[in-house]
Amino acid sequence: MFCRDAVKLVAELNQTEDIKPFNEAVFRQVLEEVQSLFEENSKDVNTITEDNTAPKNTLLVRHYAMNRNKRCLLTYLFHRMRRLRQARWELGSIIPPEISKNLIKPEAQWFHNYNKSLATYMRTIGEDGLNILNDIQPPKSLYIEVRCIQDYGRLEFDGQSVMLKKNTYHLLPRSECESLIRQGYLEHVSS
Amino acid sequence: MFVKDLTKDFYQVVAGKQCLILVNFDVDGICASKILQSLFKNDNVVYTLVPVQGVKDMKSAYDDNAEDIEYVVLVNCGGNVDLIEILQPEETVTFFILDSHRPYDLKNVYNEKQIKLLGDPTLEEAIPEYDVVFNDDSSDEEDEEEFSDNEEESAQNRRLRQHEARINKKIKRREWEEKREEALFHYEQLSYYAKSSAVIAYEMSWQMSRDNLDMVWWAIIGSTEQAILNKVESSTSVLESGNLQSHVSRLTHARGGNIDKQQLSAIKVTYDKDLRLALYRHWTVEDSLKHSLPTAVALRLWSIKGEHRMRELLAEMGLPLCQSKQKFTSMDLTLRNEFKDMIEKLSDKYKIRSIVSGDFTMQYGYRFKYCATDIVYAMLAILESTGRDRPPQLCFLEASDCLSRMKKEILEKGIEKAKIMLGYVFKAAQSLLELKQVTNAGNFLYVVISEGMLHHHLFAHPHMLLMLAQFILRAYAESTRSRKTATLPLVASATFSEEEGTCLIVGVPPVLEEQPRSFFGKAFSQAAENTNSFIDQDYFDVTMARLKSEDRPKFFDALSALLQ
Amino acid sequence: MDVSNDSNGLDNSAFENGGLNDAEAEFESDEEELTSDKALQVLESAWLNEKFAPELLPHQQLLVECMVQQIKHMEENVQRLTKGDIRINIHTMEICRIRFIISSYLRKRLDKIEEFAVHLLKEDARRSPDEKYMTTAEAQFARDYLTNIEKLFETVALQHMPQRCANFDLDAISMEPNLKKHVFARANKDIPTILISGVHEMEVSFAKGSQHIIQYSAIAHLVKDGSVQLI
Amino acid sequence: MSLIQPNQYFSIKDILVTEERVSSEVRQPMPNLGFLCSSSKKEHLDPGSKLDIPVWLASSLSSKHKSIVSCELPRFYKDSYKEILHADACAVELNKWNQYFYELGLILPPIVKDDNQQIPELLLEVFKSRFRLIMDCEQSVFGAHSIQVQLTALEKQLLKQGNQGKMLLINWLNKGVKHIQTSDVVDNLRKRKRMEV
Repeated sequence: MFCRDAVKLVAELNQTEDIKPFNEAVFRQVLEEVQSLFEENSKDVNTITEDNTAPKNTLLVRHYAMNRNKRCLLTYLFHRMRRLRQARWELGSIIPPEISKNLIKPEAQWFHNYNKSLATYMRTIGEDGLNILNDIQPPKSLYIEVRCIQDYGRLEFDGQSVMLKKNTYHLLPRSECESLIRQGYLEHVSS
Repeated sequence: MFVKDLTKDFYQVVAGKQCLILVNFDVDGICASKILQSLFKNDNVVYTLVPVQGVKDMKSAYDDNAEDIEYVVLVNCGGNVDLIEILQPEETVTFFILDSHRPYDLKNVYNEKQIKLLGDPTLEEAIPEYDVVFNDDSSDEEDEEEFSDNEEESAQNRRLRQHEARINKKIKRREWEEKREEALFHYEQLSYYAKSSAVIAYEMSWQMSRDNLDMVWWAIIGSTEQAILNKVESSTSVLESGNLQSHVSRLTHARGGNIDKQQLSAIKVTYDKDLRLALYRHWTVEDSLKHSLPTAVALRLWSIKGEHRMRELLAEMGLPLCQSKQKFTSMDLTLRNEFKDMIEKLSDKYKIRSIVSGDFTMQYGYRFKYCATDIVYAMLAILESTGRDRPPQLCFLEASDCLSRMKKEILEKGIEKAKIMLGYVFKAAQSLLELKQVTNAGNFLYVVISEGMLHHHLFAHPHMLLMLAQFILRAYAESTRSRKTATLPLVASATFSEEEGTCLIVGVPPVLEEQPRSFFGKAFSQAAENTNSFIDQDYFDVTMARLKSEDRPKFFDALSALLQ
Repeated sequence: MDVSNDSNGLDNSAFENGGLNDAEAEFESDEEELTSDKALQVLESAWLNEKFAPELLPHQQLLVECMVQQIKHMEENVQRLTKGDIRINIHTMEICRIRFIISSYLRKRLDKIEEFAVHLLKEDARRSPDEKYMTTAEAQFARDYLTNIEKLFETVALQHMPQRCANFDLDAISMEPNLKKHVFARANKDIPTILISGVHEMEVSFAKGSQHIIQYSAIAHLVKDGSVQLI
Repeated sequence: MSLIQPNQYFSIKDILVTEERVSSEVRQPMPNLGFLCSSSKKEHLDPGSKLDIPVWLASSLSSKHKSIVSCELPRFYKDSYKEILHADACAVELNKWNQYFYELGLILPPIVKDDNQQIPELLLEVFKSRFRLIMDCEQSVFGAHSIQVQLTALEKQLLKQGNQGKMLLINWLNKGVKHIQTSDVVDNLRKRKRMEV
């Protein structure tokens, strides 16, 4: 049956929320399938005569298959792009290597462009711009208790500084740790 | 120097600044730091908390985090070592020490600038006077110069006088040194524990009118740990619980109003007579009887006969066997309600001593009900549940989570771990007693947990080994029934690290000794010195130490000679 | 309530405050409190509306600018306070809160702009400059977003396909907000007639302060003119 | 959550649902496509041949005005199966019939030849009775695992959302404090790393 490979790509999206390595092999196979469908159609289109309209049906089937393939490919790209966009919002402008190693060049390029347009937009807010991706949670207290779950190093703030080493416990200004918590260096502890 | 007014000279100094808190790996320390953390959080005092296991740990934690820090708070650590010598801090750094280990290092006591010992010096036991220990008279030579200025005296006369003075000085000096030695020996000979740090921290919060039921509960747990591990005299514990009880009732009434209505959702802390049976509300009656010191020792449950005695006791109580093997919570309600009285009534007949004592219980909502000893056991078990992916610091933080009412799951897990822990202690004691592994060295007993024993590695944890040692000592004294054994202390030892060939030793005072003061700290270092063996007294509790396993036999010999 | 007028007024007041020297600002802080309180209220209601409306609502650029200005002003005030002053915490907390609301509001808008980019650009193209729903920056962001996607699709997939197959128009797959979604709403004033379209056409009325669950399309215009608050 | 979104072009779920197969009979000849029918070795697809085709193709080839093929309802919407559902919908391991039972039921009627089967009514009835089951199990975390094996994709998602809602409620009851959390992205990365190790 047509489009078996194409659906594999979509099924892959359905399996996890992660950005997995770009499935180039399957992606290329699908493109090849589209090409051969197209070529066969160009060949068969000449066999249509007034008496024999049957090839039209075949052409139609192949046409639908091509569209279906295209839809799967673009859906694959679209969702990877949306996931990458989510990572940008949650983790900041530098993507961790675990993600970036799974991207192909045009995707990395897309990320770069997206970053740029986001930055351009944020600069227009107020006089000096506002990073709207900073305050994700409504503030409850200015200081929060955090547990360091991954070595980070020295964190500087307000002329003070603190060493964030794995398995230490801190009370820190909320604004300083929010992004570190989202990046998985710190864990917010409620007592 | 001592700081008596904690509010003014400690808290208000630190408030608004950034500080580093170093906490020893013990339950009382965790409770004390929890109280401080809670205060700091309300005042937005930015802090970093690092748990430390020993002197080396403290040093490296300090080095890692000291940058930009002016104030360091040490909880249950640092008081009995020469802090300045060890940490080599900048002169701008101030150390606040909240430590229940005694005796304090005298260098800390008399350091006026950087070291602040939190506590009332009048409550401390005879600390040698400054002059007795330190000799400021470093200007010996200069004195002589003065004499030489006197031109009018003849040279001979002068020499004579100088000579005389020098001799006098030497004599004085020798006298002073002797006195110093004696004073120091007297002061440093015994190590012991003072008032729980958690209670001191709590009392500070009370003075600031910042205390609440959670905090007093933490203080209760800190002080309960001291009682469970025999860190302080039982009479002291009783007095302390009276003190805490008055705080509890004050706070409960301060909330005032309709107490009945609040009961459903609010926290409630109550004090009542309770059985000294470990975790019995969360366990089966049989297991709890077996694993609790008073019953296990009195009934000698490690032997088959003991097992029979327990059956007998249960039968006499009218508690069917099947019920005693069930979780306490699923036992029949009537049996459950009568359980306490039944045990109490029969305790005399079975010579179970001091089975009933006071204990605090915390209730929060319908489902959260634990007594202080439950929580102490759970915290101890978590504290020592290290493993490949469970570094000690993580265990520390989890143990500290047991104090939070919001983390019931962790506490529950801790209680399960505690059951297993007590089970191992019991089994180890049982097999050591059965195999007659307890050796009488004449003036002390010792027992070595061999590497062949099941789960021997668990006893590489200080608290585990301590509990085992206490269990064995009681059991041994009970089973030999000689007055003599009750007056002997015990040293237990287990492999600490097979690769490094080191072992852990811990000394516990005799059963008959009412005051849990131990000469082992000094004795250990002396014995090691006498035998030229390597000893690592890294723990803040000096009755625990690490040795080279190969030195152990000669170390014990030396110890025996020393205690003659 | 005419929202745009309102925010214009606020902008002026903020401007005045900005012009005051420090001492005067301290002195007249009572007056400032009043106006900024009002502005915060308007911002909060805009934020909630944006949060719950399925479609993008007309922008509130002036209001946002005014509040960003306000934050800056407050931050400067806090800087002047001595360390340990209890007011620092209260003010910093308030700054955080306002910043959170602004950020959350703008984030929600960007979310919708990305989702409905094609649709929104088309709609705004029909509107006069004063009536556009997106700000200039937002419209630019929407266009960039689409260009970037097209570029990605083109380089990775479309250019490798046969000519006739490679046509791709984002317009054809453009998403439109689901206006039939049900929302929670509270009436800010009495509203005599609201028409609910559908299989069974219905008319309902809202009393001031009453709360309802209703299809968004029926009250969309009321949300935009401020008669109804989404909650 | 809605079953039908206004524009489904990029919908993962829609693509997967339309990949499900239906049995069909060829009505008009399709030259050169004989390979689609695995049982015959012919070059062309002739009228009368039977084959399973994906829904996406079926919906294009068998609409009201085009009838290049005619499709049949999957058996699990037919009478004998309906009876089982009427008897006790909750006891059925619906996901074994088809994990997109509801979604398919909604798109198939215009495609299949006998659309007088009242599938929408059936779906509604089944869903109503099974919904209660899901609600019950949302409230007890313990039951969740045992029941999950028999839920369809849609039901699983409902259950998941229900559980999340419940957790949110619990968290809120515990303490009104909002917790900052590790981003899901990081969380997933970490999980994967652990698996790789």
